[in-house]
Amino acid sequence: MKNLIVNFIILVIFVVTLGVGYLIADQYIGRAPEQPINFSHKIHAGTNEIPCMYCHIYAERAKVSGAPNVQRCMGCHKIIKTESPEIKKLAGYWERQEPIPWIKVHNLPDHVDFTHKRHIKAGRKCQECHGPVETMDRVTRVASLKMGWCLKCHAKYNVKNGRECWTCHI
Amino acid sequence: MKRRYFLKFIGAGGIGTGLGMLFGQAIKPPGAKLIPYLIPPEDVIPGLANYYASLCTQCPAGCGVLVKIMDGRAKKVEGNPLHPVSGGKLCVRGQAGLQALYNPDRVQGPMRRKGARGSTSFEPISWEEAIGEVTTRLNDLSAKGESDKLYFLTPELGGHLGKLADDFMAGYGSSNTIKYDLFDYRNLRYANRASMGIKAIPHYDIENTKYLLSFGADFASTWLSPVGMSRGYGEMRQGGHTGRGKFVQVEPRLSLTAANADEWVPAKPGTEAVLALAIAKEIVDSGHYKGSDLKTWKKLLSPFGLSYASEVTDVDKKRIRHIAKEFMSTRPSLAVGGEGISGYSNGVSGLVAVNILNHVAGNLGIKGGVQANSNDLFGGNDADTVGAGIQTLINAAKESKVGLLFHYNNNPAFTTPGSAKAADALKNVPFIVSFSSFLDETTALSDIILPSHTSFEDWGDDFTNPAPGFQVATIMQPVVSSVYKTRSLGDIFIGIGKAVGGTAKAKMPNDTFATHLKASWKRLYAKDKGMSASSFTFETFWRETLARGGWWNEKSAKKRKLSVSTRSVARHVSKEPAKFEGESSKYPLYLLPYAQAGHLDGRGANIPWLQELPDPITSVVWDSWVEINPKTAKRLGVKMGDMAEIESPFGKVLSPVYVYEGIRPDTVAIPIGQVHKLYGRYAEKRGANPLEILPSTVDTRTEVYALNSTRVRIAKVSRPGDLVKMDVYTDELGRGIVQTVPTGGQFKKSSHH
Amino acid sequence: MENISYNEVNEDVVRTMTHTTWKYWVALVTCAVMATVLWGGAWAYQIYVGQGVTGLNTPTFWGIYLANFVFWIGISHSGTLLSAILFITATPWRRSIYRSAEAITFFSVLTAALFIFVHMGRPWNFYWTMPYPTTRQLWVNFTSPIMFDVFAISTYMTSSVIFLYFGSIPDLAAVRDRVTGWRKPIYTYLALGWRGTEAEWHWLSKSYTFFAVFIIPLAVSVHSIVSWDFALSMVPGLNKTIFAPYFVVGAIFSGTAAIVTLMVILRKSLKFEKYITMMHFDKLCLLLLVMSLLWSYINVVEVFSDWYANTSVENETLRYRMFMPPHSYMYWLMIITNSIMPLLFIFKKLRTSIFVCVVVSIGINVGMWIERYLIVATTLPRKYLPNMWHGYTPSLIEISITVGSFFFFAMLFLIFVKVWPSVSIYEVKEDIGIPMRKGFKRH
Amino acid sequence: MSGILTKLKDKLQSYRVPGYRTKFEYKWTMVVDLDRCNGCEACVVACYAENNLPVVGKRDCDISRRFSWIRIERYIEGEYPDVKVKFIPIMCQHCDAAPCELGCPVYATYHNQDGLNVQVYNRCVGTFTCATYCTYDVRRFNWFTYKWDSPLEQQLNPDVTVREMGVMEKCTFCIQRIRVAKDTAKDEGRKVTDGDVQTACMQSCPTDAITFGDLNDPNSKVSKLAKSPRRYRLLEELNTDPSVIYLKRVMDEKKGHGSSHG
Repeated sequence: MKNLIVNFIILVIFVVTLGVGYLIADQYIGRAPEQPINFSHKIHAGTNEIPCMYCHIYAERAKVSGAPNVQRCMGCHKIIKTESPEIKKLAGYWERQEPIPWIKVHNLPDHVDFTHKRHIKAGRKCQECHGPVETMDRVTRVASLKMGWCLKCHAKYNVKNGRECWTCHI
Repeated sequence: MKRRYFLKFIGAGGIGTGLGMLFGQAIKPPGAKLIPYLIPPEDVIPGLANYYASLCTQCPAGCGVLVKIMDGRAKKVEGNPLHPVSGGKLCVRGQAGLQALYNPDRVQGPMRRKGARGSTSFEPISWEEAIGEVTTRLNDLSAKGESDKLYFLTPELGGHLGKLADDFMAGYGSSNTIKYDLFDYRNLRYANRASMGIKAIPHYDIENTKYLLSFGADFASTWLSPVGMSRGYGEMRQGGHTGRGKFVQVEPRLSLTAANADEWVPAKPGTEAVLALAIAKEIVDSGHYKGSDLKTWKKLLSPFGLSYASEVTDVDKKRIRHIAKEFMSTRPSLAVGGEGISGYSNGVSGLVAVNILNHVAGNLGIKGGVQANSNDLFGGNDADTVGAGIQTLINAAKESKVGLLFHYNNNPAFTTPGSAKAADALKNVPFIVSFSSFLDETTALSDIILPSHTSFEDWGDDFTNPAPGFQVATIMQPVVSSVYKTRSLGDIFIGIGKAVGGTAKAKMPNDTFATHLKASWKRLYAKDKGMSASSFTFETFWRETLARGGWWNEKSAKKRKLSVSTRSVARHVSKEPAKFEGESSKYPLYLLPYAQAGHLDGRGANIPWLQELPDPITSVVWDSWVEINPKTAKRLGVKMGDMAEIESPFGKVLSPVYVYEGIRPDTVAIPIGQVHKLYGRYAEKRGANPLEILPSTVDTRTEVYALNSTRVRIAKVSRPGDLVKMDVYTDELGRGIVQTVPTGGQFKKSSHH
Repeated sequence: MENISYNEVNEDVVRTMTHTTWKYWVALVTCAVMATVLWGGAWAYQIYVGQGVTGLNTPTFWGIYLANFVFWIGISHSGTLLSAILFITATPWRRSIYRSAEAITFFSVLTAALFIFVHMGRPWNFYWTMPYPTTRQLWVNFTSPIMFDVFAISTYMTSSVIFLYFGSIPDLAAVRDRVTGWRKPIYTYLALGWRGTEAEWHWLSKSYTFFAVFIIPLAVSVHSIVSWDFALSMVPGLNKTIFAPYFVVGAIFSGTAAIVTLMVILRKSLKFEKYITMMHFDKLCLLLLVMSLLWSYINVVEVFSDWYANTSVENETLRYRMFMPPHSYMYWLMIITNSIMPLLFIFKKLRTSIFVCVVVSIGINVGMWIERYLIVATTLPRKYLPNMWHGYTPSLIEISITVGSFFFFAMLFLIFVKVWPSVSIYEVKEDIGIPMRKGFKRH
Repeated sequence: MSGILTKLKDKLQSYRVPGYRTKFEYKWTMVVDLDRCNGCEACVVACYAENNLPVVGKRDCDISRRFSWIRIERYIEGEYPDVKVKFIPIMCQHCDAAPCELGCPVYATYHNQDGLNVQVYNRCVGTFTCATYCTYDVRRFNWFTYKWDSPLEQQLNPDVTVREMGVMEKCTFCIQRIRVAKDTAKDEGRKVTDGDVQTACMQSCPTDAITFGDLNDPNSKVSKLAKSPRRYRLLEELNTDPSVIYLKRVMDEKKGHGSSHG
């Protein structure tokens, strides 16, 4: 009898957590999907100290920061390290005039109206949300990007209207 | 709890989560993609909107629009605030143009007919093949020496595209360009040319008038230039400082425009011209008219005595006199004649009568009256003359005089009266080439489809007609890359022209329509002093023009004297009211088919927004209806929503009944635009098409079908109706929802500020 | 009840729990299947496709689900409230019926609560209506009558369950001592080790009295709060000051009628003629008569105040409800069943006729359901702007869920009579004569 | 004890919107001149285009589930030939004392500091209370997950959330445009000025019947129009304190006007 109950509870827990796991499969801290090109932020932003906004050119001006355009990549890699297999992949995309299908590591649902511009203008560092990207070989998610996480920071910096719903949701 | 169990639970949870995540990662898409630009466009910031000025082609009015572009997609169409006609505003059809661009039922590339004519069975082919095939046909025709058997059926093509098409036709050796649109104001142009000697449609200055007398002009929804005229209407009502303009509408059915009028005069259908002339006679008789030709006017108008007019028009004598008195004593006043007066068998006469009325009241060529438009930018010529009409084409097709037909963007199989049998006539044409972007009834008859761009994908320009007193040229530029494998109509012509060779090739100096357009504008720039004065070089001028949306120069407005002489109008004035087909004993009700706000001549029917937009008056959605006065409905035993059969001598249609107080008891009205057999998923198989039961009566002077030219009878049908109207209750019940102040009170109260 | 022995009571009650006929199983399986299919299936479909499967529309956002919700909340007022009031007023005829009545309370509150979820657009987010601290720093709106509902109903449900359970402990112990097999451990657990000592009786009596006192204002407030869902709006026909008493009276009215109906069934099927006697029906029917008169009075007041106000909006609501089919049929049927038929109970002879009792009480329940239905279905379609007026017709899904709820309720009750002593053993014994515990005064 | 109470009160209030029903920074207001409005419904299509409103089809229209956030109501009076048709565009009135805000249990609809009645889609649980309480019937519910036939979805405005099933929505006074205007103003270090924000309906209205702006700014167009002697507000007797001001239509309502001359 007792075993039956215990087994039942185990089953329930298993099913529920299975569902939870399925739901968070693409939005957990530590998510680091494999990218079409094995791009290393560590080399670019870390070793070579290229500023973030040299490549993510829209971050200051728009909601999205923008993945670097392929032309920008090729600007350097026409000459630098052209023989490396990853760069060859990049060159392949460029020759085919095909954009690189990067996979989003940080993705927000449609009902969140997040803007990079305001955060950059308020003086926030990219690393505050994206983590020490300059040390990552493959970009890994370091923040939950959940509402509570946003609010914690808004409270910390005492953002005007920082806890208003319509600040982020319209 | 025992520790053993606890561990088990934890274990189950851990394994569950892990498996769930693995499972999720395995079957979920690997997350949204982040697609960068290959080369970033200079002026585009992702997520921020860019606005490009362009031209609206949803109706012939030619409003300048701004298209909001985000991330390469057109998001919204708005009026161009700089544009003198649209002034930042836009009507329902203009805004819904987006859904024509992104319509799922567009023709997605060139296609060749596979099955029988009209069977809609087409196979996709490549552009080269398509143009090759058309070229072969053209060469075959010219080899036989039958170049003039090529016909080009098109709506009015504005600006340089029209010119290019004309060049092509001329180069090929055919003069048969047939311009047709169900509502293309040929009567108006003809009447104005006949009575006032102007070819372009004049500017009706509603904005500055103080008394507007409209004969069936539904300018709030469809007539002429709804946006421009509505802007004028708003200013007439509340924009002025000297008082609110009065507005009287004469028509048998209370249209959207009439609903806004201070007075509605439901004259008997077909007698509006008589009413206009009776008012004119009152004005002349009262001594208001001071012209030297007073006597001839008196003579011309003498048959239109009050008692005769009152008897014919069913409008009280006192009322006619009152309108006449107000019309001449309120300065400036303005009379306009719309589809409601031009749509009769003697439509031209009606419009001439309106011009006479304006003339005798002294409204021609003044601010707040009728203003002639200056010459257009092509130089010298007024925009348009009235050429051969659709009936010519139908007759030619019937007599097998059409060897090859080019067809673009109008739909005569749908928009001509049923008894004109346009579709049958077109089936006689051996080969039809369609440039339409939608598979409508006419395009389905074609043998090959070379789909052209919609206005958002194409270059072009239009010399707005009617212009607001000065010439307005609006530029259309591609704002999005083409959604499907379509091509610019100009490019198609250039391609065919070059392939055909000969004179046609010689007439095509440029490789693409875009360069052709720019080159043409360069010539205009060189010629026009205003343009060359506005900027230093052509390049800057062109850039500014594209940014501005076109070229217009308010200073170029020239006052031009206008007048109507008795000699020119005498032969157009007739005492008889318009004729209606059908015995009045057998067919007791007048039929008024009218353009519906959303669909115009049916072109808007494939746009879901417009289908779901309640009709401004009846609030019906996704359907059409027949409007019947409650008294008549009671007599016929029909209720709101019942199905009724409307029968004319030429056929019958089924339509749900809409019982409406705002229509004469001897009249019924059906909106045009529904019941497409083919035109995409949103348009097909709904409503009734009144055109099917119309006679093919044309005003012989203009080849315009008289829409209001038959009587009908109505019988109830036992089939249940499925009328869906949004306003189930239209009684305010004294709740003060729409509050009013009397016309006298407003300016007295507010005069102090 | 003087001629029943203690042992008989024990035997009779436990027999109902241990001896099961095939008829019971047929009834239970039918109810379970129907509840699953009609309610569960339809609800699952609704969750998957969306609320669009209902007949709800733009002015009429509340429909049959809300009517059902109010109806079941109303039914819930039978048991616990009645039981508590009768306990405090020390009315002796309460004893043989109160246990089932309290069960009715619990089950109908449960059904009603489920209807809230059925009615929600996104039921999977139901927990957002709970005020719990979250990292998202979200809070709930305490001014919303819906929030009042959340608290009132959860409190009411909890209290009802405790009230029912406390009153049952000695009986559960009695059952424990008489059953064998797999039932034994369950009842051992449920009886909480009751031994029947003096101290146990004392504390049980204390706590039971406390809950009886506590639950009366709670029950009254619950239905008042439910009425405020409507009355706090500005919808003509809903924003009535009289709504709170109207709802409470209506609730007790419908609840009592439900008890009468169920008692007849219980008496028949479980052979409880000895315990549920004609005297009980007589008293309950008297109560019904009183409630009917009260209900009619309030109804007249409501109509009168609308009529007296004589505004366009009030008139329209009245006209729509009273004179426009199909609602007018329902309205006048409701008047017949709720105001006129109960007048039969003026005569004692009719009060003690099982047939009349059943007919009238079922009539009252139908009438009360109609009342709740009309409250939403005749006011919301006629709000302030006539242009947006639009009638409401329940869809098949809604009707299916409504019917399913009755099966669901019946299923719960059927399970209840098998697992719970449906007549209070110890209190019936009090009626039989010998005081069970020291200091207990017989009424 | 009182210290704890004060703390608790502060805590509770901190969840509540500060500035609720006090003076707002902006007071967005719409003025609709009924004498200009000719009922052409350009505003309706503009709203569909701007706010990603789905098209629901004939069957759902039949049971009054059309989505338009702004609608033209028409009231027809009189008998032939003295027929008067009156138009009134009705959108969310953004009441300062909004009945809907009272009803929502989860603050999915509440008043923001600009005097707007905000609807937070992702907080909505779908109790329908707000829509039931709304005296103007302006709220719309996502009965289904609405689909756009491809490629019509390419037109969707990325600034506006595409709502999911089970969520209530309504006119937002084009809050996304207000946001853009504020964003620009912030960059330029100034307040939003008159004319910076145009709602979609206002922008399209050919007769200029709709004006939108900040009532707190005494020089704005709406402030001036709001003083008009023709001013009234819809169902003002309900004391919902709407932010939409209507200007009365100029019209002779006395019976038989038309035939008095005839």
